[in-house]
Amino acid sequence: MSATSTPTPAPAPKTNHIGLTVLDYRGGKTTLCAGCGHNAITERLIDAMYEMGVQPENIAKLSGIGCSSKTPAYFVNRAHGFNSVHGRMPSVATGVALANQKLMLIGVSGDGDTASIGIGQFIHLMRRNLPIIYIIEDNGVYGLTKGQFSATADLGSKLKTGVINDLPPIDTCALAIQLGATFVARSFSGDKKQLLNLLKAAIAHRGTVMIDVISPCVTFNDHEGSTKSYKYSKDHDEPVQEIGFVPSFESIDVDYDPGTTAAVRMHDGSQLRLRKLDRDYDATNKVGALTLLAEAHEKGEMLTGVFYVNATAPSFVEQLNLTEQSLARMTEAQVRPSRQVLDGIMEELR
Amino acid sequence: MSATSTPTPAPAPKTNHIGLTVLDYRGGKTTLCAGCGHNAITERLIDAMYEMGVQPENIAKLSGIGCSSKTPAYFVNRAHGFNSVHGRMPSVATGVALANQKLMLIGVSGDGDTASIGIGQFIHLMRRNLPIIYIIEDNGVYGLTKGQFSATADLGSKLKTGVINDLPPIDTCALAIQLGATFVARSFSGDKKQLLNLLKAAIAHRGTVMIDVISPCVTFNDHEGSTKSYKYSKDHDEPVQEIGFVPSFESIDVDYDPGTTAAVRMHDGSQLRLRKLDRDYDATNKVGALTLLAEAHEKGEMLTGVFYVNATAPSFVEQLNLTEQSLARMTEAQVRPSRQVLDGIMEELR
Amino acid sequence: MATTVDLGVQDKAARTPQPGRKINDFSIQVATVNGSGSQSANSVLLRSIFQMGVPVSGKNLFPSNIAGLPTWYTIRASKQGYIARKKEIDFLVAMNAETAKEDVMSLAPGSACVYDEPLQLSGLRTDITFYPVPFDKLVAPVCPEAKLRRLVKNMLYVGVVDALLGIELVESEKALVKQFGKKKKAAELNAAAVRAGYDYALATFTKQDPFWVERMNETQGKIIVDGNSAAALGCMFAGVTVVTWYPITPSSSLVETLIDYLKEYRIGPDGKATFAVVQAEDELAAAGMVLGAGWAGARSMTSTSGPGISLMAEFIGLGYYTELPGVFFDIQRVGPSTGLPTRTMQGDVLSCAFLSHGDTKHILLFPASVEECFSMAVEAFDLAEQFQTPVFVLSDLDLGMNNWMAHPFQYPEKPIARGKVLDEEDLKRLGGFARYKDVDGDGIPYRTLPGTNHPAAAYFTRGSGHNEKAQYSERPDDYVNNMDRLARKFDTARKFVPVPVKEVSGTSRTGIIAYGTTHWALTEACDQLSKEHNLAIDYLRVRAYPFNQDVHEFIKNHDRVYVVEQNRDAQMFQLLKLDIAADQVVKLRSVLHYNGLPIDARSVSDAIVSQEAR
Amino acid sequence: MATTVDLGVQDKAARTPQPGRKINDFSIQVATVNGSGSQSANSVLLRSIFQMGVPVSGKNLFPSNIAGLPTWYTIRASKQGYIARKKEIDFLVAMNAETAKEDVMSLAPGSACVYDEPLQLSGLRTDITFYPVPFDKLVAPVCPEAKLRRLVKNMLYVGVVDALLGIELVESEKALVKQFGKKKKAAELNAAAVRAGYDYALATFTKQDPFWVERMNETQGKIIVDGNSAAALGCMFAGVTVVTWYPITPSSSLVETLIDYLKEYRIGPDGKATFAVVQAEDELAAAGMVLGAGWAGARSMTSTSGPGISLMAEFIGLGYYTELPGVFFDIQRVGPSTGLPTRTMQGDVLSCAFLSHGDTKHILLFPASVEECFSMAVEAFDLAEQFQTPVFVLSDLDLGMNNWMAHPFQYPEKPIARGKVLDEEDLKRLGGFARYKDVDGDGIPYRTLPGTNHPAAAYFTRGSGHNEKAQYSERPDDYVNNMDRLARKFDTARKFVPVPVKEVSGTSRTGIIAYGTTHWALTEACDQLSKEHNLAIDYLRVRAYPFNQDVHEFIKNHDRVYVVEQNRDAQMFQLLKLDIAADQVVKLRSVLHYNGLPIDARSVSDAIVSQEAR
Ligand SMILES: Cc1ncc(C[n+]2csc(CCOP(=O)(O)OP(=O)(O)O)c2C)c(N)n1
Ligand SMILES: Cc1ncc(C[n+]2csc(CCOP(=O)(O)OP(=O)(O)O)c2C)c(N)n1
Ligand code: SF4
Ligand code: SF4
Ligand SMILES: [Mg+2]
Ligand SMILES: [Mg+2]
Repeated sequence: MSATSTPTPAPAPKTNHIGLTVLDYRGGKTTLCAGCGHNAITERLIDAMYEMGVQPENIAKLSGIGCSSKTPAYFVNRAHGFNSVHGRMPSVATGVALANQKLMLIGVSGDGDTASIGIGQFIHLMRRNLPIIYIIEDNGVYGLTKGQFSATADLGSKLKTGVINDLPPIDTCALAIQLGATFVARSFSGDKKQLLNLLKAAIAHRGTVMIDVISPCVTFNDHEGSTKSYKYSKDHDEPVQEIGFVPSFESIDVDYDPGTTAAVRMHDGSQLRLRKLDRDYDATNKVGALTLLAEAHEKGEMLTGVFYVNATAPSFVEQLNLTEQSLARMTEAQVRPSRQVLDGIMEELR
Repeated sequence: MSATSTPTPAPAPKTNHIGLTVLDYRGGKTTLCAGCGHNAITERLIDAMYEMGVQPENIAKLSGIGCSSKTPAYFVNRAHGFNSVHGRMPSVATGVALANQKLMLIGVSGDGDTASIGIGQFIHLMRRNLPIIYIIEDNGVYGLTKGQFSATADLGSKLKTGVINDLPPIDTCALAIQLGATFVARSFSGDKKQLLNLLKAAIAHRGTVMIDVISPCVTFNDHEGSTKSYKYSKDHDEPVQEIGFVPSFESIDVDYDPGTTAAVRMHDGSQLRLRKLDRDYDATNKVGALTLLAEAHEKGEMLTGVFYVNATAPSFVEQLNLTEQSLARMTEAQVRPSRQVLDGIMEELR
Repeated sequence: MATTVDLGVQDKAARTPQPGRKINDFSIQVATVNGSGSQSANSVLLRSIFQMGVPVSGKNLFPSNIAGLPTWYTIRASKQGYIARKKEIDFLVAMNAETAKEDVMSLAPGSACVYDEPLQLSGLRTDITFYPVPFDKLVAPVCPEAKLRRLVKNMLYVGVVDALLGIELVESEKALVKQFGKKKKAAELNAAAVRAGYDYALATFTKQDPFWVERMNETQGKIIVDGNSAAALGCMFAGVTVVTWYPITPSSSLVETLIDYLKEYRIGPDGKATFAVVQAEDELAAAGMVLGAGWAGARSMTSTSGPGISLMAEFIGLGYYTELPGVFFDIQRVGPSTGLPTRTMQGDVLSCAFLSHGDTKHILLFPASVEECFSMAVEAFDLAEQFQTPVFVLSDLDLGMNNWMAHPFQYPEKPIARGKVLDEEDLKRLGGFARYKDVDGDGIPYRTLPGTNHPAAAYFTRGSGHNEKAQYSERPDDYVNNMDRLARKFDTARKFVPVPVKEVSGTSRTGIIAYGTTHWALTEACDQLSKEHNLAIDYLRVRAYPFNQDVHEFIKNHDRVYVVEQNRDAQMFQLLKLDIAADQVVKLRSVLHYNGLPIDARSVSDAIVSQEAR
Repeated sequence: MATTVDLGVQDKAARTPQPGRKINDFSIQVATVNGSGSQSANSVLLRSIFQMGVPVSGKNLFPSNIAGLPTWYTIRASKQGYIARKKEIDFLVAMNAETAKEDVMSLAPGSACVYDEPLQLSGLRTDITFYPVPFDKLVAPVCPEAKLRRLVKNMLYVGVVDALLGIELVESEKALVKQFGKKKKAAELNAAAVRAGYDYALATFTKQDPFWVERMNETQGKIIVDGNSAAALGCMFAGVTVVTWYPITPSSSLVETLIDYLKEYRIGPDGKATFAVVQAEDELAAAGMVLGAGWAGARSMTSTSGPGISLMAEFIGLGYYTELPGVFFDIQRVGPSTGLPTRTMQGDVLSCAFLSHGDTKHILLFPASVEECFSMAVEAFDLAEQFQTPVFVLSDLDLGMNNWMAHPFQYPEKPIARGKVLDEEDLKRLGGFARYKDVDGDGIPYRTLPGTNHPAAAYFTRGSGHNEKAQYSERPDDYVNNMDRLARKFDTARKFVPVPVKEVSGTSRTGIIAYGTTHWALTEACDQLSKEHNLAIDYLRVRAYPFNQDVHEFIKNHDRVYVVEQNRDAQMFQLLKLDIAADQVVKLRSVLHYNGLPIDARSVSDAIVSQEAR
């Protein structure tokens, strides 16, 4: 509560490269449960926006319905936000992206919001490679409706009530890659460093970023027998690589060993650095990515990291050959053809 | 027209092993365009039902909306049919399967009906491994609304109007396998033998059979530049194996060479025989199947055949631990608990 | 233990009878935060009063999140048996720092307030009685396990309130046992807490406020249950076989309770289920499954709330036009859109009545009580199959999620009615049938089920135009005939849906029409009107749409008819306006309540008095 | 070539003036199968008559499939300028074996029939004139390419009809050029066919029937266009920037035409598009995109038909409650469900008016003509942004897909109205704003667009409860205030929506209310009523919901008001009943037509005459 009632005044607040303090990226007070994984993701989003120096007014926050979908109200109050309807955020986001291509879209969804009711719109958004950072705050349950299984719940996962899930989980990352998303990753709300770097790289990407973040629900799915609990996730989190990020506004000649590390040049010139761990994994190979996830699925592994990235593919907005200026800002002169045009058409219809 | 007005009387009509003639599997007269791929699929369905000796009254025909979805009216008039709403046949089928597990469900859909508006329900049906033969009559366009691209249209495919498709196609087979369907194949309406054997094996399967049948639309998508035309399909059809089928009621000791042919024992005891062609492909390996399709997708190959089969996985209906008798046939005594039960509950609430 | 009752506060009180005593006629409000476990404490308090034989009702006002936000639970004791919400709070238990001040300031003079000592509220006002309680100090000794204290703390106020209001401790102890059932340890721990609060109050306070609970005999043989559980029971006893759902507040608990009951009472001798439940991917799918199952012969249902109803619009039109049975519960919450998901309203009446594009009309049932949640659930399945059409049961959050005092439910006497279904035998006899033919002149055709083993059994169901034989048709005459028959069928329903309930003096020229949960404020309001303004007003409670002849009669027989309901747009008023004879329309007047709180009697009587004045 | 006109049939006719001649007042029906290419032949025929200066209308009655099923195209020539459908067919061109007999049998005595010789229809009746034509024999010589003959064959009947009715060949040739545009070869090939048919008829037949087309000057400067193209033009000139859609008959052609126009006229100097079009995955997505785009500041729209409207229900509620602009075209077809996708109806009025759960009301516009499809499209975008709410334009299949004669469209004189949007400058001046505050007392709040570069610009949009500052709120007062303001806003709209069109004598006590395409049957019916029954009836055409004051006045000023519409449930009648003063309701009477065919004048006048008799 103190967060809103008495903001602790810092002497000379640190600022980012556009001169804003981290407070400029703050949102309203969270109404989620204490310890909810979603709150941690909110914090990382604030940090990432701040560190990347994103202009708050250029952000558009979008979500569906759910505890996760409430979070856009908890970060960057200086950005417009839209908490739409359950499972349909992708279409709303598409409209926003078309109306104003200058905006940076952040879509926050839940596993229920995305994988159950929303899977259709999710698939078609991925297919369009719409420029957006699409985050699934994935706890395997419907939090806001008190803990029913969602479609990402793992086989055999158990509810507090003892009910066992006997349907296979939907791997949103595999789907996203298969369908055309160009930056696909999985993380864990408990892994600050990985998530922060992922988000910074996401901000540097142009096209659909889809990040499935395992985000435990402390109230309904954090118990023994759950495969989305803090404990289970900590124990099973297996990063496919170590993620580093060098933003465009920092000197990227901080060198690295190409033998152990692959560097991907992002759309804005930043660099995503993927350092090998146990396996030698190429995140730019789509088939490899799909095979990796299929195998992990069979073995029941929980892999995290960047599974696939294609920093050059054209986004949906580019494909539409839109004029520079955003459509929302068009003047009458630009959008209403002349009287002559109408007369000409009328002539043809005579 | 003659089809309905004057059915040609055969002298002593051939009958199948339940004593029915092929006429018993006929449907109403088609109202589709002459040459439409869908009509060929309808013919194969009739042959398959007849040859497998399925009791017509035990079939339930289901569909969404589209030219393809009209076809259930054109086969097996002796079976109940339900032409529901656009893209939502899977949910209707699920209800039917639960109400009467004894029925054999045949769901016919189109690429628009399934991959566009219906992708959400499609995904969740696959995930449940609902016992149904789900056929996509795939022509890459919306036929009934006069030829707009659907979500299975290939990149670069051209419409008569010259419009080029610039969104990646959705591979319904890859999705089905990834999500949990247990018999997944692709065929071409022009390949009688392959399609017929596939359908017979499908009838022998218990669980979700998903067959994507390339089925050219002669009116809107059969021209130069289309990747779903008869010509293109004939030229590019690349079977991953040769498909043979030995029904349970025939002696299955017609032998074969295990070196070149893999035999899969289906749920009803029939045998699906997959003879190697150029590649050595194992249709029982899920990861392999997904990799194969991912590669084909990258290369733009049009593979046909059985991509994945798991003849033993439990279907959704089995998982529900339903009583033998179908729910639709329950008596009052079976479904209305006794007066004592109510009194007992009332007592607890005192 | 019962001896304790004779001591302390109550005893003093008993010895010195005060004139101004308010007995069994006041409301208690517990202000806390959700997720703090106060729910069970509140239920125990409710049950304790109930077990004292005093008519009681409880209303939970909770936020649309999971934990940490303000929640108010109001318990009303009423010797007259009024169980509607009462606006004024007489006795406040202030546990929530965030709202304590506002809660206290909104109290009427003369009321009382128990509060968590650190909140220091006593200074706020001089015209009410304060009882500060150091809950944290008290909880420590009774609850050694620190992390349980947050929960147990709540039981302390139960004890305090018991002592101050004269609720017998033993009743709270009984209630605790019922509450925690098998969980013995929990029950004991909490009992200790109640006791501690009780003892503290006895030892510390001298009763200042006038509020007392005294034993009555008005709850004998009654039960306490919420509307969703009651509806769930109704569905089970209706013989439901296919249940589909997608979670949504305030509907979820209906299906969740149903699942529990089915698992317990609907497993056949073979150890197998005589039911199937599917958690669908969304409401469109849930609706499609219901119709598919209904088509194939199951008794199928789903339950949802406003947003789900909107998503089902296309499927409901299919159900109407292809004539498929299915029961659709709408536990109404505050719209439009997401609205206030944890507040109550009667706001989906119009959208359900005409749901879907084109010319469509649907049968609606309006339960007002938990008894009707049970009985109408049973009726709904019969109506759906008899009329081969989707049937809506419009409950609401107040009815569905709150606990209500009620008479035990009556076991359904009528056998299950499956409607006009032809089986093998019938077809042998008839040789065949025409799916959409009006054989009996009531607009209701005959159907067969898939799997019926007769060559003439099959027919083709389609949402597109069809003739009597269910063949595809675009013929103008086929279309009109079919649509006219559907209209006829809907008209037939007027005679079969639940008839309205009337309280008619025969002399009054003024009438009131209400439905659903509005009923409870109504009965009380009618008493207020006759007692305080001696306005004798007749009352009719609509229980279904399309309207039964009695509804038309009632309006005919009065000069003025007030339609009282809980929405902004007077939705029932509008339905009536559309249905009644044109010359009757002038009689209708509207009384509306739509702030999301259950309607109260005073709002109604005030509104009517002022309109009568005109 | 024009010389030919002076020869043959017409010439003979000219020389021997017959008394019983029916000039420029009859209807032609071409019966064929769809996909046979008869469409262009029919358009040429229509245009030919149009170019003769004779008022004409064409209605295509086609099946819901792609090829091979019966199709009827009716062309009505009317010197009085009546362009509604006429029930009776005077001149039949029978090309379809499947329906030929039924088509002939349903003709009125004295009518004529051109038919494909092999059909041998002449024997069927003695009371009509038959003109058998050996189309296959005739087509071979003019069309060497065998596989083109099926198509070209149709042009032959154009020639035959020209000759028999006295339509100048040169007009058909002009029409052909317009029809085939750049496709020179096709034009010539078809011209030859027309000519062949013409010559054959001249050489073979002696005119027996009384039907003639004679030159008039009634179509001077007029255009021919379908409603969907007109609406598409309206959208383009309204400055639409984001278009989303999902194909559905009869709506698809609106967006498909719009795409063509946008590609031609809305590419900026930089060669880049000032618009975005998305083919969505379904109607839910299409609606979501429209609202998202509207929220972000685009002028956004979609077009659909009944089933799509039902699927949009949830999103429309969101748009209403969060107050987002968006234009939704509903090209109505016959429901419920899939219904008759290629037939016309006014059946979505009620569902659109109250679309979505909870208390919702929406602005509806009802274009009656292609001119209004254009002008109301423009108005719809202004209204949507001025009132920050979804606006529906309810056209129908008859208006949208048929060709109509019309006056050239007026260039929009009013500048584009973007409504109450605050930009950087405004915010600097004001320092901030409250998104949902009723600053001006009209119920319409102010909004900002995402990306507005001012720290106070941002607000949070949600479908859940909110206060004036757009903060989350569950407070009863916040909810009520907001809902009351929304109701106020809707009321304000009454004064801004298109006013009704009235034809009032001032003396008549009887009135008629109609809307949309029903208008055309109405004007004709009014003439019939006054001529044949000298009933002078006043007429008001509703053009929008909520109803403007004039509508209420009109009803007040008459004793009886007939509401004429094309649906079963009298949907506009019901909307009026709900909106007008209670004491006015008795005046309303309903006239309905709902067989899927466009309404005709005779049905209306007959119905009114019989009701007047009561
Ligand atoms: C159409 C519709 N159906 C159902 C609901 C009820 N509902 C609200 S949130 C939710 C699920 C949320 O789950 P998830 O997306 O995983 O979010 P979480 O709460 O777990 O973060 C549901 C079913 C709704 N708001 N709208
Ligand atoms: C809700 C809804 N939206 C749109 C339509 C219009 N519609 C009918 S069929 C169809 C597409 C059919 O395409 P597909 O499934 O590929 O079938 P095909 O005709 O190609 O065989 C559409 C969009 C509809 N019937 N219902
Ligand atoms: S219920 Fe679960 S998901 Fe929702 S806020 Fe609480 S912890 Fe988070
Ligand atoms: S339009 Fe295409 S899909 Fe439809 S029937 Fe004709 S050929 Fe088949
Ligand atoms: Mg979740
Ligand atoms: Mg298709």
